[in-house]
Amino acid sequence: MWSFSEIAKNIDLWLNGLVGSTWALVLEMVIAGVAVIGLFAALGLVLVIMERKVAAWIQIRLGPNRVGPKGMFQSMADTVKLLVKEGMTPDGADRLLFNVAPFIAMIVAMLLMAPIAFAKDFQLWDMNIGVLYITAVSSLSVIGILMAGWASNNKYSLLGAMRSGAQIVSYELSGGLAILAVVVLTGSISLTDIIKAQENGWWIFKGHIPVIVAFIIYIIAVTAETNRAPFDLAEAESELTAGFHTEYSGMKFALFFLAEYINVFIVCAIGATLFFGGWMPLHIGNWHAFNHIMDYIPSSVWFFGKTFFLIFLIMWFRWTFPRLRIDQLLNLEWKYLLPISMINLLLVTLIAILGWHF
Amino acid sequence: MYRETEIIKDAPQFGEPGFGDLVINVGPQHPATHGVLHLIITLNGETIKDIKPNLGYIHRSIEKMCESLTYRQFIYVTSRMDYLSAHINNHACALVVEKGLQVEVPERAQVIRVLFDELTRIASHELWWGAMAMDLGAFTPFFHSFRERETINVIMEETCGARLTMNYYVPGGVMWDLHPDFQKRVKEFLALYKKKIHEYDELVTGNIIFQNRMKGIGYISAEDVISYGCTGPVARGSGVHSDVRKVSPYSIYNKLDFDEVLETGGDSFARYVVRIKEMHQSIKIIEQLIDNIPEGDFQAKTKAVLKLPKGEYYQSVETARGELGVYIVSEGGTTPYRIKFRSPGFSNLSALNHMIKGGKIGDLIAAMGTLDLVIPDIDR
Amino acid sequence: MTNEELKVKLTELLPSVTFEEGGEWLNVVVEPAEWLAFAKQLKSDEALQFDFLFCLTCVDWKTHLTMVYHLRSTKLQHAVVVKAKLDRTKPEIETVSDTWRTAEFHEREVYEMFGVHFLHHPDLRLLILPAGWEGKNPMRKDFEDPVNMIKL
Amino acid sequence: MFIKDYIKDIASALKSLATGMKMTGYYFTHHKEIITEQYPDNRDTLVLAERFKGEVVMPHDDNNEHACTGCTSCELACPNGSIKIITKFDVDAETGKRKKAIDTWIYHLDLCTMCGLCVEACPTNAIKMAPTFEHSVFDRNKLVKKLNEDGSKVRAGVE
Amino acid sequence: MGAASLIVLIIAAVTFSTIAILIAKVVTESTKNKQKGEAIECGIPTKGPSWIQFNVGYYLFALIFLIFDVELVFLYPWAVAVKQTGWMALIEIVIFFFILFSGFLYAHKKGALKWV
Repeated sequence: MWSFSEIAKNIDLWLNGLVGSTWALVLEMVIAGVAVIGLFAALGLVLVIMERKVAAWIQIRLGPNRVGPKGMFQSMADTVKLLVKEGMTPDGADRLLFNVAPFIAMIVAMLLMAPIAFAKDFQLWDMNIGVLYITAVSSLSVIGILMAGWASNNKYSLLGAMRSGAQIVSYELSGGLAILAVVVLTGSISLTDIIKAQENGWWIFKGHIPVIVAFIIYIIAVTAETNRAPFDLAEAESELTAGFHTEYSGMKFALFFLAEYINVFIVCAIGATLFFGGWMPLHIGNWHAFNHIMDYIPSSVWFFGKTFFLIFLIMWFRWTFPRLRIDQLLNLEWKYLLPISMINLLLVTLIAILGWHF
Repeated sequence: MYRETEIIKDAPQFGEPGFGDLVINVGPQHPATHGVLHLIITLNGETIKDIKPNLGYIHRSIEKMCESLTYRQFIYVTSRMDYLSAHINNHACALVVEKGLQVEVPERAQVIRVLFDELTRIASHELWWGAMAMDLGAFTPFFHSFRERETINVIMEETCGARLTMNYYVPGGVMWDLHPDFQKRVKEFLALYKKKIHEYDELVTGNIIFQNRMKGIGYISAEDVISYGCTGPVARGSGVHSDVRKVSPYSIYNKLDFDEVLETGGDSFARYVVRIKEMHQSIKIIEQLIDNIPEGDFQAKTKAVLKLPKGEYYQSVETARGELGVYIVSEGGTTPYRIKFRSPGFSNLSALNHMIKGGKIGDLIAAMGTLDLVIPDIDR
Repeated sequence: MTNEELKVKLTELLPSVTFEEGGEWLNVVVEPAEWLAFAKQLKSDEALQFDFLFCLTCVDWKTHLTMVYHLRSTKLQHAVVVKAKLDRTKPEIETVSDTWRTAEFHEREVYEMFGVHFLHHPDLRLLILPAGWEGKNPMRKDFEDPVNMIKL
Repeated sequence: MFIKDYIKDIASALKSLATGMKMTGYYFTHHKEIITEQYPDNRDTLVLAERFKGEVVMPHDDNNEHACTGCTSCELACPNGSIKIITKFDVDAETGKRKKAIDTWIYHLDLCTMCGLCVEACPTNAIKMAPTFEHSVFDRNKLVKKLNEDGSKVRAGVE
Repeated sequence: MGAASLIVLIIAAVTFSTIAILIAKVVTESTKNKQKGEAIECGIPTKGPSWIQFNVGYYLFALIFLIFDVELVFLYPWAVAVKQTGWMALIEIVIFFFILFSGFLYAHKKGALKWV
């Protein structure tokens, strides 16, 4: 059967035969780097057009429909537009931080790609502390935003950066506790093990109500962590014009924009991995015939299908809800999500110890 | 060594007044001001300490312009003041000229005027609803409200020949008769509106985030409302009986069956509810009139050149934003000697500082949304 | 209260007022110096209760300026128009912005458009006109705009 | 009961959010509700209301004749001076009388506010409002138009 | 590919961003004037410094977060071992959460979670 891991293995064999093993490793690295950049760019293009179409259909309009069939190449045109726009640096800005900030945002988004299993046996680094790695690295993203906001020497940017600082660190907590629910059930913080554990059913189905609650908390927390509406206080278009990236233009703005979408993709991919079994096809207990049919759908299709479903969910939020106010946002986290996720974790522990999950 | 430390040295230090204050310009090019309003805001963290409005970016000195325009011409300049209730502005001017000339307006013309006034009111509130939701970060309601507003605009376009600055009223009546399709179109609109009205509650009013953003925000008491001269939904949201259609009825409003919407909350949510309910009342008025448009002339006979007798004339009407007063001082000539428009937005804006002081930036946006400011109306 | 009753009542309050004919409401003319005290009485008097200043403007009569205050009572639903004649070269009158808060903005508008100085106004700055317009008063009859679109 | 209220709050909040999402979800899946028009594409089928006030035109008939006598009542009625009529004196061939007649009817579309007062004021119905709206040009001078065509004259019988 | 992938990813991110910015620099024309360099504040020149000592409200949350996040890290090894440990794990975590929660309630009572 056609699969990513086969291709990877064949390339590995072919390269090893062609040049020595050292050079093969180097070439593989180059290939991996190019592939990741390609994925990055492709995801940016797809997610932007997806967002615009979802927004348009919800808002009873057609959306982009001029460039390419049904406007599908609109995001290409957007990219070209951003490419030919002049990138400006304000006079009062701290030039070093100002220019470094988009790089930080990109590096963080890129680093998060490492432990994600895109298909069966296909991931960059099958690390045994995958979940911990993700929580650790994703909290770095706030640094890029704070840097951008502070360095701009603009009051709107500063306020936006401060808000996102308070917001992202707060939601880190309940997001982490929601992830822990799955870790408790699995007994491992390796993403591979977590996916394996969902062979006979995804956690969202197997784990009773507490896991569903954990999933809801997770999706709220990551919406806030990626600065998406209704938690887009760092940007808050109608309040702070464009928040932390008010001063950015041209390609540097595009990098922030891209990093935001990649972050959305990654958190959704992790959500899909933890709660929906990643690349694992839909298996139901011991209905072997059904499970067998499901196996025919390639694992990468499963993975991307689930991820894009979650991305759609986040976009759906964005185009439905009004924005929260800063104190309400923090209230939601500290008075509702955090206590609930703590109690929820206890319930999950109870289920795990009693073995009530399927 | 660090530029930042040098700059921070100049700022007020801990313990000094103004420590941690940021002075921020909101506007004239800001998404939340819906036009060219300029607010100078002093912030401490997220808390607003002071708001100073700075106007005039779209001041066209309409009052001075009107001094050189005849009584037929000056009406159409006022369409550009509060462009969202252009018909109602024109109505005020037509009424004040008719008052001076003592012209009896035919009943058909009066009914047509009231019908268009109420349609305008709905269209204006429709746009306000969408724009206010957009201020709060929800983009979708804007497009949904424009669907209904578009239907009204088509009605306007068919009869008046324009969609925004209609210029349909003349002293003594209206410019032309109704379009033959008018009744059909209005009934279509009523049907559409009834079908879609529940969406307003589902999408915005009932939403928990929206309610939290609105309730208790921008509170203003009834006494302050009167003192600040606020009118319209802002006053009625605080429970002040101020609907000109009820207080001093003009045209045929005293023969119509409708309620003045009064809420006692005094906060943004109360103002929101007032406007939503006002749309229902306007629908009620339209339903009463649409099948009972009397036959007859649509315009009273007036002279080609109008001359108002020497004296002072004042007429106020209820626009979508509040009480619009037109004060004319006539010296007996063909043009007004002095004209003053008492615009509702100007007084409503003056209460903004009182409402928001101590609130947060998000509250400012929410409260400004419910004040429903139209900048040309404030600047004139 | 009807106009006649108001007339009696107002004369009681301030014997020096005169009345003017014209318009649907009672027109009262007061001396600028007596205006502030009179305004406070208009608002606080139980029988008058003019709590709503719904229009404040000025008229340039070429020989003098006239301040025009439209007052209404939201409780008793009667209205009165108060006028005060000002000297055209040095127009000065007491502010009423602490009696009716709405006057603060309206007085600033009159200040820049007509050049009337409101004494003890909390924040008498230009509101609408850009900086540099002090001294030129666009709404006065003798003001000529160098760029007049209408005259082509 | 603190806990009970707490849970009730959360439940009602989630319900209100779900109601909104249900509605937007409905529109996401029902593309028939889309109401936007694709403007330059639907130019051929676009119907404007016949009363639409787009610009002032002066209808000419087949003999290149119009109904304007050059009485300038439109010029006087215009609130912002967007009409300028230049008159000349025609000498009647038969009687030899000098008669005021129209020479050029200048229309400043760039100043016009489409109020329709000129059409109202015209005693001979020589001008009307046309339902056109695509007025944008690169040169502002192109908006100053001459409405009476070259060589046109007043229709017989119009006084 | 192992830990080397992290280096690859960082290099990929930096190359991608650099190339994008460089291409943009090459294809765009850049002009400079004084107004372009001003900070964007709705078209009005900004007044006063924007680098000031800022309201403490934002930082309070960061401090509380720090405490909680350290606890969260302690929870990871526990979560992995829950199934082997059994009931003891539950009892232990209840005690742990109790302490954490009383700290949280204390912060709440003190008003640290109230926006200032």
